[in-house]
Amino acid sequence: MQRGAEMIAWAGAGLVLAAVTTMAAAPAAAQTASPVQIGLVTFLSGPAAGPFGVPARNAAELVIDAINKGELPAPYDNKGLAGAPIDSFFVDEAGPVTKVVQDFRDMVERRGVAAVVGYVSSGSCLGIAPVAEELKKLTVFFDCGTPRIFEDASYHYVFRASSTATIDSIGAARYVLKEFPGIKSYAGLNQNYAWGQDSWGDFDATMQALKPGLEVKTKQFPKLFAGQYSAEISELLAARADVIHSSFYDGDLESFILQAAPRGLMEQSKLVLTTGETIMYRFGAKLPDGVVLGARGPYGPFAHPGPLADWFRKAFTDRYKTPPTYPSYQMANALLGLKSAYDKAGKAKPSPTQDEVIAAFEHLKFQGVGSEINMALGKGHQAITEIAYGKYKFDEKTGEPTLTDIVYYPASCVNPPEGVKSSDWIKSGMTGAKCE
Amino acid sequence: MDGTLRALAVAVIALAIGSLWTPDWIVFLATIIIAKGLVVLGLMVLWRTGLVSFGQALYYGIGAYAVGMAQLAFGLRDAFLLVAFGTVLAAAIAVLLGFLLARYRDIFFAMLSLAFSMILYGTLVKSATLCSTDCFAVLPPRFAGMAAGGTLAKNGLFWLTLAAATIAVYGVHRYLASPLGALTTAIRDNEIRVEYLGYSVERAIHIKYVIAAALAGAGGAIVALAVGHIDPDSTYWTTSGEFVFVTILSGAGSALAPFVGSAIFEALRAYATAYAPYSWQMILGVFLLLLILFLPQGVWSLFQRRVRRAAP
Amino acid sequence: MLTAVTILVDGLVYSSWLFIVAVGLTLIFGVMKILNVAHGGFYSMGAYTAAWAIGLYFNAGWPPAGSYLLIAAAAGIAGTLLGLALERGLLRYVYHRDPIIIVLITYAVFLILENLVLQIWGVDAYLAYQPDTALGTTRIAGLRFSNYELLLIPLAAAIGGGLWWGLNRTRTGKILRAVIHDREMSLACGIDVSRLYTVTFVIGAVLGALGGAVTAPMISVTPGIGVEVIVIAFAVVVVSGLGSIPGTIVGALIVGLSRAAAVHLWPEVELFVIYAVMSAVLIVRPQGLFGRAPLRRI
Amino acid sequence: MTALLAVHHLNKAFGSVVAAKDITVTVGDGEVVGMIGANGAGKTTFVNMVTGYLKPNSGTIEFLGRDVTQLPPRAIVAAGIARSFQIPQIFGSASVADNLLIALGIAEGGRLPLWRALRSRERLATVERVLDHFGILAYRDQAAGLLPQGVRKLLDIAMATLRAPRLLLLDEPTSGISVEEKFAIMDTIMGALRAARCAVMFVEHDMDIIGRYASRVLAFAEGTIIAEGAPAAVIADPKVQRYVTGVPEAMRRAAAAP
Repeated sequence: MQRGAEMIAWAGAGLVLAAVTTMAAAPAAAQTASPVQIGLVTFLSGPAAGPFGVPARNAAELVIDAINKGELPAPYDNKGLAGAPIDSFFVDEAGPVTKVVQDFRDMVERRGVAAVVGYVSSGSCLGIAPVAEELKKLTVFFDCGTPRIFEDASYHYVFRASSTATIDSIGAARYVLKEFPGIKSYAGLNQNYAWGQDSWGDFDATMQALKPGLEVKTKQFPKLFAGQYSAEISELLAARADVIHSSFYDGDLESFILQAAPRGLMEQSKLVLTTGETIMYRFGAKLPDGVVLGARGPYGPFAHPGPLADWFRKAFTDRYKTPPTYPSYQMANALLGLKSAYDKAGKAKPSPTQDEVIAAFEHLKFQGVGSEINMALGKGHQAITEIAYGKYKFDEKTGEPTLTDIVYYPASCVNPPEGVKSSDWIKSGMTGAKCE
Repeated sequence: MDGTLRALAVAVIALAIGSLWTPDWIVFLATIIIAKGLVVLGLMVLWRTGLVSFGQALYYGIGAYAVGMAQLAFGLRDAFLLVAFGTVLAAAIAVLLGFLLARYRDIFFAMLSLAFSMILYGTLVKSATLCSTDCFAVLPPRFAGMAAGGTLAKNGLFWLTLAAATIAVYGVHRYLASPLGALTTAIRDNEIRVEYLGYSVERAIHIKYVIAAALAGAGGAIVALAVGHIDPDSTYWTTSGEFVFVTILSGAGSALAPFVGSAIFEALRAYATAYAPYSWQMILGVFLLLLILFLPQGVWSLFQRRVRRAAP
Repeated sequence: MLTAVTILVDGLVYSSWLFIVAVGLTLIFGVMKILNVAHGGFYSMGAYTAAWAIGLYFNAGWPPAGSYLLIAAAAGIAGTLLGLALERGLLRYVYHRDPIIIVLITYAVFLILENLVLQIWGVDAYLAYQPDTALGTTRIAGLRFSNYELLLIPLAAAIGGGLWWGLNRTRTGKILRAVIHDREMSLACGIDVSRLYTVTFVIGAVLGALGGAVTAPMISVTPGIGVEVIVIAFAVVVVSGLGSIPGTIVGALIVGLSRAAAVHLWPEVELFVIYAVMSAVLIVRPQGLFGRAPLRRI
Repeated sequence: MTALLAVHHLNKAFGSVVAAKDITVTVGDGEVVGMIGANGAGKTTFVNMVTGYLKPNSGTIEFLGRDVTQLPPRAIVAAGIARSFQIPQIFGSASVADNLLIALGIAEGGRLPLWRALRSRERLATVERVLDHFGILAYRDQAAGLLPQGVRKLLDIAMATLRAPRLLLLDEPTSGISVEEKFAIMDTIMGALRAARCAVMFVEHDMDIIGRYASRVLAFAEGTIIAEGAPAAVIADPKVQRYVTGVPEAMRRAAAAP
């Protein structure tokens, strides 16, 4: 016992020494300017891997290969980041925030990456942002939605190349009121955590702001990954709301539709799925026509055609045998934003420093896959994009899932002006929104 | 001064000084390891009594949220005070719940504590004021009034954690050697005899429960300060499960065991998730299985030269 | 009125589901005094096997009727294989260990099974909706309910009845009850407990897999479904007083109805109503509803 | 002689089974009382009620003039009544010495100091002395769980005596012990207790042991006391022979002859 205890003590001391020596090597890794090492973080395991993590990882592989080979269409047809090839690796986002932060520190301080691109969960993003600032490391978020990141704080090293989740809700509300002007009531079904609560909150507030006096029949908040929604569906059937809003995604969304469709919920109420695009290819005929789908931005079927978008869709489908969904687009755009910043800074002088890249990234307007991305908010660190919604239509003849009545809302129509919090902007009736 | 305490002294000094030349990410990792070790130390005290709590995340979470709320409510920034607050709050709540839980044994104790932690989880996820699952940021702490900067920012929290761990280990070590501490295994063996020797088993368990809770609260508070972010996951049952896992892994051999176990676990998970993202669960499972089958007294028994007289 | 009816129907459906998922746990605990966390693994294995088999079946274009047999078959095969492997290969070597340690052993097995699922079927969700949709719906109080879900009620009743019959009318069952009642005594009477344990564990495993297989058509089968189920099943079993099958029926009803009531009347608490009920019951009856406090012979 | 224990009209029923019917007993200081009776006659129930393991349905138990009827076991122990068990209640995973150390730790004042170490030189000395009294010093370092039955019994009783009780109830101290050892063990026990100078009530089936050690005998049958008095008289009582010993006088004498 005694001896054993001392062994531990020495082991502990040894660990520290070992650590010190390992550190001797670490900075060396950080110094090497080319190639540019990038850490990519997304869900590789757990329920979120299927719908978000893996599509994003595939997109990253595809785009990084193309960047290194210089195969991207203009304006990205030059090789690498400011000429330097990208050397990247993946890290699993699954696990509590503690672990996610641990991994981030490991990437930055031990592996000495030049930049980190990733994060699906808003929890991760809110946890990482301060750490990125503390460690002074360029970090680009690609999918997480909460507007709080740049509204509650301002960051020098953190960027987000996709819009906040606010535009999903505002867009959904605008679309609903435009397409179904006669509605008297609506209801909500959202997962019981920040994502679901915020999505509903923004949608509800926008509806009340745009058309006061609409009745809220019921708002259901089942547990995340509950899987069983028969009781909620009964409640929604009984409520007979004209419109049902849901920010469900992945397995929960699929389970809900499987359980709701046969019970005729969609015949009785218009269903609005803010992230529905991710499942339309998987569901085909199982998804009733007329369901309103969104893609958290001008992505997937909403992407504006063009050399870049067409290349991405084709290359992705050829390589992974399934069309890209919005997380793929968001990841691609995060990387393209990084490339644009590097190239812009690189024009001034070769192999730019991190601060030069950041300076170039701020307030950057760049061509993203599907639409233009404008780093307009959060002192030039938060992107704004347009948002689009459409109605699902399964084409019996071709067996192709398609969208009808697609409406685009420009960024200025669904994003608050700089310095205004999304929630306040919505309450104020979205003053100054330019929708034409 | 016996071996455990000598080992404690050596380890603490080595780590405290060594950390000056250690890269941040290792210091951070060490902070997390020791903080979680504190939680496990508490579970170890309960486990010696034959009690396993599947809800210790309740107090881990309370410690963490105590830090966040103390910062919001009374602008408390001092690391020491924040950790103390988390510890005391956890202990206070344990004193209350203890009156109830001290009456329960084995699986009922485990499940009732689990239920309590899950109720807290539910309320936290539900509460917009605590920003539900994602917005609770913790401000960087101050140390004795000094705004954290330079070495202090880097090592201050680690040193604080070391200090907390030192106190905890010393305390638990002395406690286990005391008459009341001896009641841990005694109660597991035979409650009736304890009652007929004239001591209240409920009271003994209540005390152990509070000790465990206080340690969990301290651990939670430190982790919150280190990570700078709080979310309800810290109160979810899987978090409790992880702590139980580490308790078994460590073994109840010594008050130092939990920290060794915690270090091994974090290392194991770090590598498993980094290099086998699709099969880290399996690796953990297999590891736990082998451990239980071939190392029933936990990794600590590897370090024990003398086999204890009465093997439980 | 409408709400009352829907609460009743939803509650019964959910209770039946809970019973089907939890009864295997009860059986194993009742006989072997093992709280089997791996039950969650049986559940997801059953769900994936069924979903995968159903997928193949309907791609082959065969009539829906057969798919129900397929569900049962999938559960039977998956459960038997897992149960046998686990009991024969692992558990029988650790029966002498501290019950809590056995819980952890099954927890380790659960982790491994969860991952096995991932290895075999990948991260993408599986859909096996056909058996559900094929049955159509029924109108109750003006609301359409899925017949498949309604059928869970008779199914649960059948399983409960079957177990009752098995335990009270068959020879093995009577022996089992003897073991449940007094293990030492039955050992003394020369009952081959080891064989009984294998039988019991396999039945329990099959019931666990059945829970998953039956659920598969209602949900999108994704990684991690076992985690969510296991705690809920535990709650039911603990509320019922551990190891009592009538208790499990009552426990499932209480939990199921209170959740349905919460969804319709007070959605905010749905998240933790199950645990609230559980603590309430345990506070009032520390041994659970049907549990007996052990009086130690001195 | 002052009444140490005074039990009045004690009744206890488990459902329809009457385990104690109107039991009234007084025990004086330093008395050694034997309790006989067939299995299920109510001896252990009586012991359990006096030591607080069971609560009587009616009746009172006074110890040193204080009503202890409703007290929990630990309070009764604190009041000065200790007991041993038919099935020895010991800390199986601890060593014999540690068993006594723990008992001693508790015995020294109900509330335990958190910081003073249990394993002190003085306590170890006391423990060894007690072990020596009970003649089990040789087993000091063995795990209690692995002891032979006789030693368990002695350890169980030794732990009960550590708190210097005024009254000690022994539930079948010699059950499960071979006939050869019985007397030796009883001698040890009684020797040790005489040193401890406390009254003893012990349950016993062996009439010879009763005859040898008890100064007074209570004969139980169907939950009530059917005879009470000096051993010889009680054993000779025909009622007792019918209900308890079940052996004719002659045979008993023959058996008793050395």
